[in-house]
Amino acid sequence: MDYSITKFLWTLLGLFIVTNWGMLMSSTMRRIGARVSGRIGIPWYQPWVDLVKLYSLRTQLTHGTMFYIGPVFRLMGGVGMFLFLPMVFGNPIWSNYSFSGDLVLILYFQFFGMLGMALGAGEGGQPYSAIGISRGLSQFTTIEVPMTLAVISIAIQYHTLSISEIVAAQQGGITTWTLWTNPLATAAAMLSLLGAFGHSPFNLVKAPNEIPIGPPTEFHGTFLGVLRTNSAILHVAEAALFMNLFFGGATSWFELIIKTFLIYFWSVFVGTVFPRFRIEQSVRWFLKVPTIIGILAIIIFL
Amino acid sequence: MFIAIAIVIGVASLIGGYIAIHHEKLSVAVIASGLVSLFASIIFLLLAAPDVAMTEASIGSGLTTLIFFYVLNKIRQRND
Amino acid sequence: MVGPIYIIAVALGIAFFMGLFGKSLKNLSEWAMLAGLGFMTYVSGQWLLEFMSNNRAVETIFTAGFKPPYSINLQMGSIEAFFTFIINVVGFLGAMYLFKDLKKTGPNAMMVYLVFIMSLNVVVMTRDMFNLFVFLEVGSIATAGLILLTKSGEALQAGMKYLIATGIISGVLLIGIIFAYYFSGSLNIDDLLAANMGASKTTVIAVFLIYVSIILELKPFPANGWGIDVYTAANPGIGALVSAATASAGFYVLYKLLPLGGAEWLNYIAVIGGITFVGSNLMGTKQDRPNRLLGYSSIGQIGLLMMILGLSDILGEKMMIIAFGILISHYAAKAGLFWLSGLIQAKDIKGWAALRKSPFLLFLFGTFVFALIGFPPFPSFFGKWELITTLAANGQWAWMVTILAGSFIEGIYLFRWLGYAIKLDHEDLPDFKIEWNKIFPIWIMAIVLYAVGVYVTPMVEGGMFINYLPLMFVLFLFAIDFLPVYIKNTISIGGIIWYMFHIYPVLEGDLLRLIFAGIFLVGGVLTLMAGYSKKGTRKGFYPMAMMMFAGLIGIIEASTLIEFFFSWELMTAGSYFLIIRGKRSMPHGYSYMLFSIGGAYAILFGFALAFASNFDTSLAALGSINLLPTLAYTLLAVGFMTKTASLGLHIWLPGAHGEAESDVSPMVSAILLKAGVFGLMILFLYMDRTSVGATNLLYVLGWVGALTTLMGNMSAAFQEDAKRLLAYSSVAQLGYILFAISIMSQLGWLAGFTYTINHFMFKAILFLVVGGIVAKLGTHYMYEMGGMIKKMPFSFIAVLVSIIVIGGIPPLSGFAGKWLFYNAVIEKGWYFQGAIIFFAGIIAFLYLFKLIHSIFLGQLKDNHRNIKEISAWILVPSYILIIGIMIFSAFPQYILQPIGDMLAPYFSTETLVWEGTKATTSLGYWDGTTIMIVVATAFLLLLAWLLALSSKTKKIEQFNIVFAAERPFRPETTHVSYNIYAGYKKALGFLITPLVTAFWESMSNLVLEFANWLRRIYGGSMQNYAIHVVLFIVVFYLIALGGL
Amino acid sequence: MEYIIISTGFALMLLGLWGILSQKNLIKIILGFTIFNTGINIVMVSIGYVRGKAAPILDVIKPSEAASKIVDPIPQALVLTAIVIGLGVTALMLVYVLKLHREKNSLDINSFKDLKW
Amino acid sequence: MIKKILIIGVLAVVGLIFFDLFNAYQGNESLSKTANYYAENGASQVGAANLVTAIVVTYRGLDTLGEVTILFLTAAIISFILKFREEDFMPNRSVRVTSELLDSAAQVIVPVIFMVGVYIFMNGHLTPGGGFQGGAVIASGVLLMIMANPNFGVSHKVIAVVESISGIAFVLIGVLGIVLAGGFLDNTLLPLGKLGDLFSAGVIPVIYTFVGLKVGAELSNIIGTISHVQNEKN
Repeated sequence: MDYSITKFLWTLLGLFIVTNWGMLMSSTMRRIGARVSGRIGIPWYQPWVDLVKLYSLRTQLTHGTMFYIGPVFRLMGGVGMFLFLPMVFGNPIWSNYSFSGDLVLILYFQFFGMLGMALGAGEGGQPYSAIGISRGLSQFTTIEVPMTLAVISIAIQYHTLSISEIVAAQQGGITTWTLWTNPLATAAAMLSLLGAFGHSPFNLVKAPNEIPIGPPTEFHGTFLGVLRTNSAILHVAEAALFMNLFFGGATSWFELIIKTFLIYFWSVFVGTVFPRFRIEQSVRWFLKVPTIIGILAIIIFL
Repeated sequence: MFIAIAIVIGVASLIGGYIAIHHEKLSVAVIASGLVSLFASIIFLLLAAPDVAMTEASIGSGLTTLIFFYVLNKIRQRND
Repeated sequence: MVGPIYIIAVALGIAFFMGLFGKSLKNLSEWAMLAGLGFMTYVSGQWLLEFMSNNRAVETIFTAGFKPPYSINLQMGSIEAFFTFIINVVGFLGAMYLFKDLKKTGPNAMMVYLVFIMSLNVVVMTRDMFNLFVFLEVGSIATAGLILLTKSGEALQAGMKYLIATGIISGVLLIGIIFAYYFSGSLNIDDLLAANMGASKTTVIAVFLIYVSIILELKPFPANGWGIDVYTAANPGIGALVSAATASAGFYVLYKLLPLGGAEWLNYIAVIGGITFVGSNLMGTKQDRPNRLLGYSSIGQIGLLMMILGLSDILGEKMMIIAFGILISHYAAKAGLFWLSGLIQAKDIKGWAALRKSPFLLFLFGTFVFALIGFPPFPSFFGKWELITTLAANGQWAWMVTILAGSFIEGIYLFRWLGYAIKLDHEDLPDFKIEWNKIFPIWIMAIVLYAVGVYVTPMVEGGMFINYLPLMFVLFLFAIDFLPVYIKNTISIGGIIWYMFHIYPVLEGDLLRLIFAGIFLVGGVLTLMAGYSKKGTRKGFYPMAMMMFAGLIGIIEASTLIEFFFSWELMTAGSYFLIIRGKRSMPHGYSYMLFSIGGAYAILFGFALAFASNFDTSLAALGSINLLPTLAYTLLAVGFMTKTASLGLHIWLPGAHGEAESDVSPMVSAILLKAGVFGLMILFLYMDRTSVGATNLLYVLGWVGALTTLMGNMSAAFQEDAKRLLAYSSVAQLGYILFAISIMSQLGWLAGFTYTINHFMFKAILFLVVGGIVAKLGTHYMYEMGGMIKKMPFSFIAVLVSIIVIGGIPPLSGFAGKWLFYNAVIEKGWYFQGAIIFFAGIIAFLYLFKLIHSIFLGQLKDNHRNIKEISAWILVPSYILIIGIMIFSAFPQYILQPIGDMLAPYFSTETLVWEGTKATTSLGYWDGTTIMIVVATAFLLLLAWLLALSSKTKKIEQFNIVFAAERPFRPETTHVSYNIYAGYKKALGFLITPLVTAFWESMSNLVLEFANWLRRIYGGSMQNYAIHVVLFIVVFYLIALGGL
Repeated sequence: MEYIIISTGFALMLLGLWGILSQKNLIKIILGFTIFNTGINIVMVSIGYVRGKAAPILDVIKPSEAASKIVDPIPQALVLTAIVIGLGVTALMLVYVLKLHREKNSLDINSFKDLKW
Repeated sequence: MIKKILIIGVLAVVGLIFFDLFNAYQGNESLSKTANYYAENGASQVGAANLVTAIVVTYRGLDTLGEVTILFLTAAIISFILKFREEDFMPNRSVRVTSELLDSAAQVIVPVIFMVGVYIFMNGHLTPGGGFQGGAVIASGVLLMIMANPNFGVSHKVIAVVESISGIAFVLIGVLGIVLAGGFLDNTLLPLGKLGDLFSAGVIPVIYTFVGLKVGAELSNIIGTISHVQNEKN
């Protein structure tokens, strides 16, 4: 347990890397998406431009305290996930503060940000915020079912809930990855990941086309900046979590960047192929195929 | 001898009882029931129970029947 | 000593003398009657005292100067003294009660009354068979006369039915007596009993005739239509006499003649009694005329007593205390209820809502109802306890089930009735006059119930340990009920705090009990603090609340089975009254009570099995059940689960908690439910968990817990009523706890404890705050609220903290529960149940968001613009609890480590290891303190970052939102709350189809319809009733003697 | 002889019961009761009968040999009481019928079914 | 019809019960234990020639007290049921005219009947008969008076006084038995006298006299009440 300043500074550095990689990743993905549909897309540096613009806006409108604090919660969700996740295996510097909790902590820390977002948007008084959140929560409950099953499955497999130990168990070549040793759990988790990233077909929550307003529009200026920062961090952190659990983790930043990119790409890829689901459809869908796969992933260990 | 009397009175009392229960006219029925008591008091005499016989005759067949008639009378008055 | 014969002499003397009173002295006659009854009471009372204080021999009274069997003799022993005393007491009080009615009818009625009571005395005392017959006839004729104190056509018809039926019965009795004389050559009862007539095939017929007629006098089901009509139509004062005095005398006659036929007849008597008990109570369920209802209940109780007599060879020497307990409760309660009925004169039990005008009468009514059902501290409680345990000791399962089923059915209608009286909205409450001569007897009966209850307590095995101290406090609060709230509140809080100090040394070292004591007592203080926000006197609240706490703490302190059950019932009673105080909580309080009684009987059954296994009265007996252990464990678990509201037994909870008063909800939710948890924990710790039965039971309970959680959370998500939402949330939380402790490992139990402690804190906060808001806004519906964050920021923070805990979001203590859960589930291998639990845990976010969003966020309604923050008296306890949550979150080791150590001996492996602040299991690790520090630091840094970037924010108007085209103009249309999870409901709503409700509804309909069908036998025709009587004789004959 | 008489008693009881259970007229039912009671009385007295013995009155019989000369006096004493009780009950029933008739102007037993269930 | 068959069926079984009883009945060859005792000691202990009377009044005196009480109760109940009011005695109430013959016959016969009644209960301990029979005879005398003259008001007061005093006397004698002799209703309060004499058998004649008066009064009361009750219009 290391509470030193050095540790803190190294962690800050890691956070900086992750944030920037996250922004780069999102612009890259948008470019790829645009190319697929025959457009040129945004320049790769667009996220930085946006961020600078947002942070430097002069007027910020607020609906109240919770509206103000909501984005902080949201960002804390992303940052916290990063903090409790060991990023690069074998290097205590990049294991952040993961000594304070295991996989369960990460799973439940996701809610921290969600809650803040929901509350902040709620105070805005915007009806669509509430609708969006209700849909998001609805969908999220069932996304977690295959995820939970997968986590239980790998916990049985490795008999640990510690992420570092899970990664350690996967060292020794590509064949020792969970992907190959426990393909069912991986499949269930990867399907659930689609929902977690909220790309099509599970993007009704954000619904960028039909409902042009909602939580992201109600927030603006620095608030939106904070949210953008968070989404950059969160995407990398989530991808890193999956990487650690199923794809052997990373022994260097480079490996991390490659693997997170591919994991993130998987969701974008699916999103460009499938049309959007209504909320009850997606709820049912997650309880069908991914859940059954998840159950099978446990049954093989019984 | 006593047996013959017993049979006769026994049958008579049963007939009386049947009439008391089944005769349409209430006054006839009440009298028949009084007769049953009277036969019963004869039976009590046969059984060497003069005390009971007296009581049955005076109370069972006498007073009871009279009270019946009084009540019947009241009911009839009301029906008029 | 005044000889018992003077009872007869004086009663008849006065009765004959009354004829001499001319017009001028007419007013004297009522006083003469009272004096006569008083004298009779005095004589029998003096004998009773004599027998109680001195161990003297039975007194025999010879008449005519000859010894029996040549002349009639009477007997005055301790039992006779008791019976004549209670008969004379009710006679005296009844005369007081009927004073005006009797006076109006004239001296003739008083003569009849006096002779009636006298005849019952003789029936009890006489030892001569024919004399018994004569005085039974005197009693019947007097009853037929007294029925007509009420001058109505109904009373006439009832009296005629009574005459016809008793005419046939007494004929049969007479034939039986003469043949008994023929066979034995004597009319003396002792000679008859010694003649052993049951043994011979020829002589047994006389025994049969005597039994059947005495049993028929006791109005066995179904040959009792004539008796019920008497109860219905007669003046309630007479009903009280018939029910209390005649029935007691009849019961004693049966007792007296019990050895007449020998042991095999006992079975028949028991069966008839059992059928009567169940059948009569069953029909009561469809009844809504108060007197008739009381009639059914009376007959049922006598059936129970008859059954006890029939079981006397099984019950052995316990029979006395059992019969005594049940008889005296029936006696006092039924007399009191009939008298109350006479005061109110309602034709329908709904009319008893009028009682509300007089809280003291309501108190009396409640006393009687609870005494009838067998709640503590009434004698019937001890009677039933002894009855069930003794039966269990002899393996009489069928009888136990019969008794409990009958008692439960009795509860169905009695509590419906009580509920009507307390809560029913009835437009025209009948007016009634309260006359002192009518109130006084009722009071006496209530006092008798309490006094006798306390008196018999030490007679019951293990009963001497029962602690009446808290009950004294309850009584004291009753006495000062007229004082304003703040005084009583302070006294109550003071009482609890004093008790804390009192009990701490006792419990020190027993962490399990200490934790629950902490929850009950600290919780009690905190929830009571909210009471300062109430105004007025709040009649009845404090005694009931304290009764509940007395029960709760009694459960903790209990070291014997009976103490535990005593306190359990006390708690049930107290909480029932608390729950039913809510505005619309009548049906919910009712169903709470029914489930509680059912559960209590399951517990009683289980305890009886535990006791009977080793004849051990201590709680440790649960550990060595060898009689039907699996059944015992299951019943006990089901019993406790009625309080924890597990799936299938939960349907009472949402309404009961949702409709309760704002500070009652936290009491019953945060605190009371833990009693069930405590019970389950005690059970699980004691029981032999290696047995197959226990393992299977735990497995099933694990599933039940998981499904309860799923159902509870999902139902909560679809609620529009804020308090019901919280109530369903409680159901779910208790499901977690059940699941956790069913795992039966150290980790599982730690999770259970974590949930227990957390649920106590956050549910108290939520119910306090939300309850306060609901009360303030005057609506339960969340879609009518909104935007409260600006008006009630402190409430918002309290709710926010609570929902973070419920959600299990790090860093607050809710996460500890989730983490322990994951470890426990995987360690145990209950993966699928675990998956359901985690799924349910996420569904919790749906209702948590709905709760906080709909109340605090969104659009403020126009009619709420002037609302202020809720009372500080609600916020202060909430914030104290928040401090508790924070401490528990930051330093979980200080609480969880000792618990883990305490649990270690119970479980083979110690799986949770603490190193400083870090907990490690074989699977994972968790460091609550570090997480708290990391999160707090990061959060503050980020907040600072945002503050630095946007120092000059502008606060804007409520409606100034980015909206597609136009500005919304009404908050109602803009506040999204109603049916917010429509899509989710479409997808998964089928999971919460109220199957359980439908099941219980159809069950209750079935019972009611059956009762309705069954009671058609009481078609009203007096001739049919006569046929029933003869049919009863015939069927009994065919079964008992006809070889059928 | 006593066998015949006791049978008569039982037969009267049955007849009386038949009347009670089957007749619709209240007066008839009460008549049934008197017959039922008469039957009971006959049975009771027969129980005390000792074949060939005299009434239990010691006017000609000497007290010393009474035991072998008289019939059993006890059932007779009981029947005395029973008869009087019977009168009381019958009178009371009749008055009830009188009142009932005033209530509904009918003697039919089936017109008094106000109380049920 | 079904009901009739049911009743017949039920009664058939009742008949079966009676058949059992009949089978159990074997007649008697000798007295029962208790009866034997009475036969042997009745005369000496009680002094009544009529053993039935001895039993009714002494050995089973409490039954008799109960029995008297039953009649008393019946009378009391009937009078309060039938609302025995003063108006009922108004002389101009009756419309029926009775025959002169009956009226004058009654005047002759009634005293005779009363005498017979008194004789019966006074000699209860010697001959068959006693208080109940005598009382019934007296009541029939009263009945005759009422029949002869429907306007004849049975003096309620007189009846009540007779009834009360005789009842109280009965009870008092019983209590005196406790105080002066062996128990409630003890016969030996008065000397037993010689068997067969009018003034013998202890208090039996006294008690029977009171019983006779009381029963007579009670029965008269019942009859009087029933005969005088008005058809209330309510």
